Amino acid sequence: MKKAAIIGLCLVLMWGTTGMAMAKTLNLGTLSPLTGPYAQDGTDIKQGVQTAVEVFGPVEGFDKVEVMPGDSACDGGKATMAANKLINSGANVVIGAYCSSATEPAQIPLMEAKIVMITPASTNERLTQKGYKYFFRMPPRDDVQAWSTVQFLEKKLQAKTVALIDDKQTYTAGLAANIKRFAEENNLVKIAAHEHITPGDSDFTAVLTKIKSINPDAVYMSVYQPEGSKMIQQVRKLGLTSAFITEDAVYHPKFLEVGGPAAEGVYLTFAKAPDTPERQEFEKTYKEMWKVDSVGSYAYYAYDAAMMVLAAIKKCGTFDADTLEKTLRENTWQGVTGEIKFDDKGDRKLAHIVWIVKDNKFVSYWDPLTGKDL
Amino acid sequence: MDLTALLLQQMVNAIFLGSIYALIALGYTMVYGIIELINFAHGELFTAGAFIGVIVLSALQQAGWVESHFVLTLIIVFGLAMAYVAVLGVAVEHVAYKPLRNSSRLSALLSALGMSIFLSNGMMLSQGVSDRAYPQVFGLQAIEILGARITKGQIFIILLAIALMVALQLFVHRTRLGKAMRATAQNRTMARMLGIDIDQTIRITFMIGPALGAAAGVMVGLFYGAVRFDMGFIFMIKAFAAAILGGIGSIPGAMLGGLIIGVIEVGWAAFLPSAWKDVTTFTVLILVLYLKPSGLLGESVSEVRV
Amino acid sequence: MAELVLQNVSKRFGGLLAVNKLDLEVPAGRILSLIGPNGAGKTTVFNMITGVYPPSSGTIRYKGHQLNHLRSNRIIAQGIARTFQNIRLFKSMTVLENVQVGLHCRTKSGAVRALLKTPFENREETEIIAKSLKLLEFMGLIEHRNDYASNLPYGEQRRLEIARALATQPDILLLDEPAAGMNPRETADLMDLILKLRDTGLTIFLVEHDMKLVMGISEIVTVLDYGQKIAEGTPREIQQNEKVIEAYLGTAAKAPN
Amino acid sequence: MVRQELQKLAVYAFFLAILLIPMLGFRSASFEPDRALKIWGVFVGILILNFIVKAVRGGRAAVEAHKEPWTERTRERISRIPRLYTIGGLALLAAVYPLMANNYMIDVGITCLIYVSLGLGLNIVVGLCGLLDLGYIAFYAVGAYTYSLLNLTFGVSFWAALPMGVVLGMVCGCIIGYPTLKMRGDYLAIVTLGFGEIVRLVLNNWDSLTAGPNGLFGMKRPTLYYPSFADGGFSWVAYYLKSLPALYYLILIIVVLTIVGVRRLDNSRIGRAWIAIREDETAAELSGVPTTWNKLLAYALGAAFASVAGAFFAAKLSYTNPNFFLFMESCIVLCIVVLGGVGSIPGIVVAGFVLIAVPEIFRGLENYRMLAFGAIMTIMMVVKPEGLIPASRRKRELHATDPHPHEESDGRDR
Repeated sequence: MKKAAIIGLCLVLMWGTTGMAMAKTLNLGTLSPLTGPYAQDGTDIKQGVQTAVEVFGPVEGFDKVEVMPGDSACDGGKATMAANKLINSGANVVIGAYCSSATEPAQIPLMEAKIVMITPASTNERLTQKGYKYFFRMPPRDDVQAWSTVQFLEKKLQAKTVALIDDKQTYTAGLAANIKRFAEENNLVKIAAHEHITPGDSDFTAVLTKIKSINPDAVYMSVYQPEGSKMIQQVRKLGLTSAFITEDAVYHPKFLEVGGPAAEGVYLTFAKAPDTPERQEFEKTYKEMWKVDSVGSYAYYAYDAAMMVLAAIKKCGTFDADTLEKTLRENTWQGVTGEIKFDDKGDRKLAHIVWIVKDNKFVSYWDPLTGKDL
Repeated sequence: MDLTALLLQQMVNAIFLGSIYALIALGYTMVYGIIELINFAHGELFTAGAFIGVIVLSALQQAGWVESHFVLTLIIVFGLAMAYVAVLGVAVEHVAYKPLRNSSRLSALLSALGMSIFLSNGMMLSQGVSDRAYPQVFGLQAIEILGARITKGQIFIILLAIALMVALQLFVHRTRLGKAMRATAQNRTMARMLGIDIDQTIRITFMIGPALGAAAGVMVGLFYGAVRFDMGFIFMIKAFAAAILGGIGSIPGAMLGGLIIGVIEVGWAAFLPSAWKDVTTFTVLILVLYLKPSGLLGESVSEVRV
Repeated sequence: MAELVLQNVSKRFGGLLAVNKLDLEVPAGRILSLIGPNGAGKTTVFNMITGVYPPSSGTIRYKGHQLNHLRSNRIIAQGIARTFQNIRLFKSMTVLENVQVGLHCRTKSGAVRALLKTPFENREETEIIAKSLKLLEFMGLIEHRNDYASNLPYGEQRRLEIARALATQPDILLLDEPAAGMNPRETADLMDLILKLRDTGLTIFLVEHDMKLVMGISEIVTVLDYGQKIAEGTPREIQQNEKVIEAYLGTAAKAPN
Repeated sequence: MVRQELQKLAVYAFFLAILLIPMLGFRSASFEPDRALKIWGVFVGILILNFIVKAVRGGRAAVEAHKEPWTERTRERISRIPRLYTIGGLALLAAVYPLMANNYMIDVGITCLIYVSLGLGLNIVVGLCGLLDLGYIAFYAVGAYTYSLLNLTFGVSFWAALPMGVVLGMVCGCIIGYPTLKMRGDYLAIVTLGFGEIVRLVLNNWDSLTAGPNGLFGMKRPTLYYPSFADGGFSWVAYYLKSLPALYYLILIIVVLTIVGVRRLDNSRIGRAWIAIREDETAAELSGVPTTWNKLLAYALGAAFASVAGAFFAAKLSYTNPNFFLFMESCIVLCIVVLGGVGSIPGIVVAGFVLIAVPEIFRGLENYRMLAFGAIMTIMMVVKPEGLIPASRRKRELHATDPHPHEESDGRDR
């Protein structure tokens, strides 16, 4: 440590003598929707990264670490603009974006500029299938999550019939399609209905009544949190008795707050998050820093991504994309969302576990990898 | 669930949704009737009503009033929400529409659109981007009739909606102010000559229409359980469609239009591919306007005067 | 030969019979006036001729072609032009452009030609401008060619409306109360203009209240009352017709003010 | 007088307090009045300032009344600069812009230009023909998806797909135009809004064709072909316009062509017919203008321009998604047209840059951006409803086309 400090000092002095004495800054760019309907999750991502920078402290070789927030607005055009802005203002690593439909076009300029990009939220499979070397993904892909869900339906719930509800957005429709695919492949679970709702809508009674008349063993609710919270209340009011399973976009404290007693007994798939001291530490710091009562789910991934990047840069000493990419890929990192290890495509080997809402809390329930209760 | 129960349940769903659309549509229709302007900010006024509702209701819930004075709590919640939005409606009219009363339709429409964006973002900044939970004072229990379930909250909301609509009809037809409103809607110049204070009448319209929207906002919150700054948009489009379907400017038309849009939506989602629900709503709207351009109950446009 | 023939034409608005079984012939090259008390259905006759709405029954023929269900622009293209009781100019367009619009039905260039600016379009546009300027010269409006129509004084707006109607190169010109709101001097000018137009071979069909104008220039006068034709003849005959005097005096006597 | 004003001030302040304090004070169940009071204070401050300005000006009003407002003066000053210099200067600036700007600025420039070309297209429908269209973005989507699908399934190049997109856009324009021909302005607004939503929903729901909400990815960039004489033979080599400056020049050319096109239409027989329809539809019909046909034409041509912009957008991003074509986008394009000044080409160019680039500059303010956007729109309409640069009709010099009138002219020649 001391040695490194001396070397660092020497370096600074050297630059100083050659007249290039400027503060060396490490720029962490973020891309997330800071405006529009997804601004909550987008802000969580930005704040997660900022928390990480605060917690990690100084990085050797750099005088300071700066976070450059970029607003993708969940829109392709704006996302590329924001990505180009980050490139031009000297971002060294970019964490983002949120919506797959913003991540996909933003990938192009960032990959061309050779900047490592880590998404804390986008799960569309196509993102990592294009052979981009510098692209990494923190959350599990759609198909991984769908696989976990189907395992749960088959093995734990032993459901024979399932109804799917999605709101026809990139993420939610992708999940539903994958569940349908897995279910059709092994033929144990029958898809009894596949219904769609409109994002932003409030009334889902028609579709839910339709499902009630079919009376499936389970219903998979592939929506975002706002619709999910409203839907689950209508489910209870209509007296629908099927088991309800939903995904990580609903895993949000707001779901408990809005859903209240109606949310009890809902199953959710979400990354396995070991209850480590680091995690508690993070939650505490985050709540203090941003004066909030709860931590949004994407803040965890964003925090982990930033912490991992900072650790990797510390390890390899540079943000050069080729070196950084190798370092990220070849090592195993520990984060608040569990162990981080990337495959050659940039996906994490991370499985979801099933959670249940119990006494207005998310409680871990079942592990699809082991098939055991938790 | 047998077929009767299913049909009955869907009917309940449709009537419930339809009466909310109808209440919002009334605001559009009244304003349009009187100043021939689509009040784009109406959706935001509706959302503002829902927010005031949740603010008041949460405060009263904390004070324990929901248990002790249930009816009084509801009266206060609806009353304050409607009063607040009535003031907001007049303010919007004063700032954004009044100066434009004699300029082109397009500028008035753009001004309304700007107001809508402003209010929506103002609410986002003041009330946060995520949704706010509405205290569920009616609980989740439901009454079962022939296999169809209807909650106490739903019954209350439908009855209240009907009561408000009846009250509006009485107001418009029986009171001096209401008659002045109708006269102004028919012919503004003539009304002015008869000594009706046009500004006053327009102001009243901008109080009543948005206040009804605010009531609908509180109803939406009470039943669906959450409000969010951008929820006005979808309701706005549907209510807008309802108002035009029924014949814009016609109060019974707005009620009928609201119900029809509710039935179409629920009916389509219930028995046909639900992804195409909104496509159907808009297609029906376009067809109705094509076949009967004045809407279902609208006065047919009189022969062109040259 | 009669150019424009109305046979047994009626128009009903809901319960109101605005025009009742009207027979009318407008001979070529003449000045014909349609007069009658307010609400007698004069403008309705014009509206039916120009296709604003179709007659409820009866036929309207022009040079042997039936006009009943043609769209207005087709009727105009056949050679019937009209002006309006309350002036309807294109206010944000210049005087020249107002006249140019009148030439629309006599020209052919479409959007593609306009986009590519083909020689044909160029030639036609030059022609349109030349013709329009000539017409403005004729109407004494050339000085105002670049003014916005809304900025013209009242009398000139009337003239511009006639100029726009003339630009459609009609054989018959329908003038709906052209002297309304004019002072005696302006009316005298208008009479000169109408006579001058007639001399070029144009048929003029007038709806007018100003009796001095009507009696001064008309060759045939038709009188309508409650949608029915009550008299027809030369100005002199009309002035002495009992029924006409009764219709006018009767309504005048009944009118409260 | 002063007392009246003061009274008014007090009433406003009171109502503002009623409006602001509940909304701003209760973010959660507890009451936090600080923020509410601060913002209320700002508003009241503005009101008081306004009052003072009025009071001070009151005395001077009589003196200043005859003075022209500054906008008039600036416009006059600008109009004194020869047009050639203005246009030439702007063209030069536009041409050298990518050489001076970084990629981000170029990207913003491209986005501005896309919106300018959309605004110009909508200008035909709203500005010239006076038909209120709230679903214009649908044609943009049609262009984007036509290119994407043709390129991904059949490998059709950008240039070949462009005319097909234009034709399809025009067909869609007529489909939406036809049922709306008889409708009044406000009904038109809701029908076009509905149509715009229908197009987006169809794109979102027709999974087998459009990949639904997944969007389409991997379209080729537009190409330029240049001859190659390598290996002794002759062949055309494709050069992909991949870099942002190249794409910038492409959209710049599209915009310039659009401006030329719209200008030519504006000054043509068709353009005059449109304005006549906008001013008075019945009078236009009775002056021999086939209104139905011309309205359809306006829809079709407006759609064609949007379709070109859409194809470019898809090619530039190499990605499309139904979510790019929300109602809000239609609103923004409409705002460009109206804020710029209905029917005014320079106005639309300026408004396009103001509405797209200025919010980009203030991106740091994030959420306040849209708040200001809404407020400015309303204020603008109240204060200056004719737009930034109001349209003015073309003036003719007499000597250019002297008709040589002669005495016996009868005014009607055939």
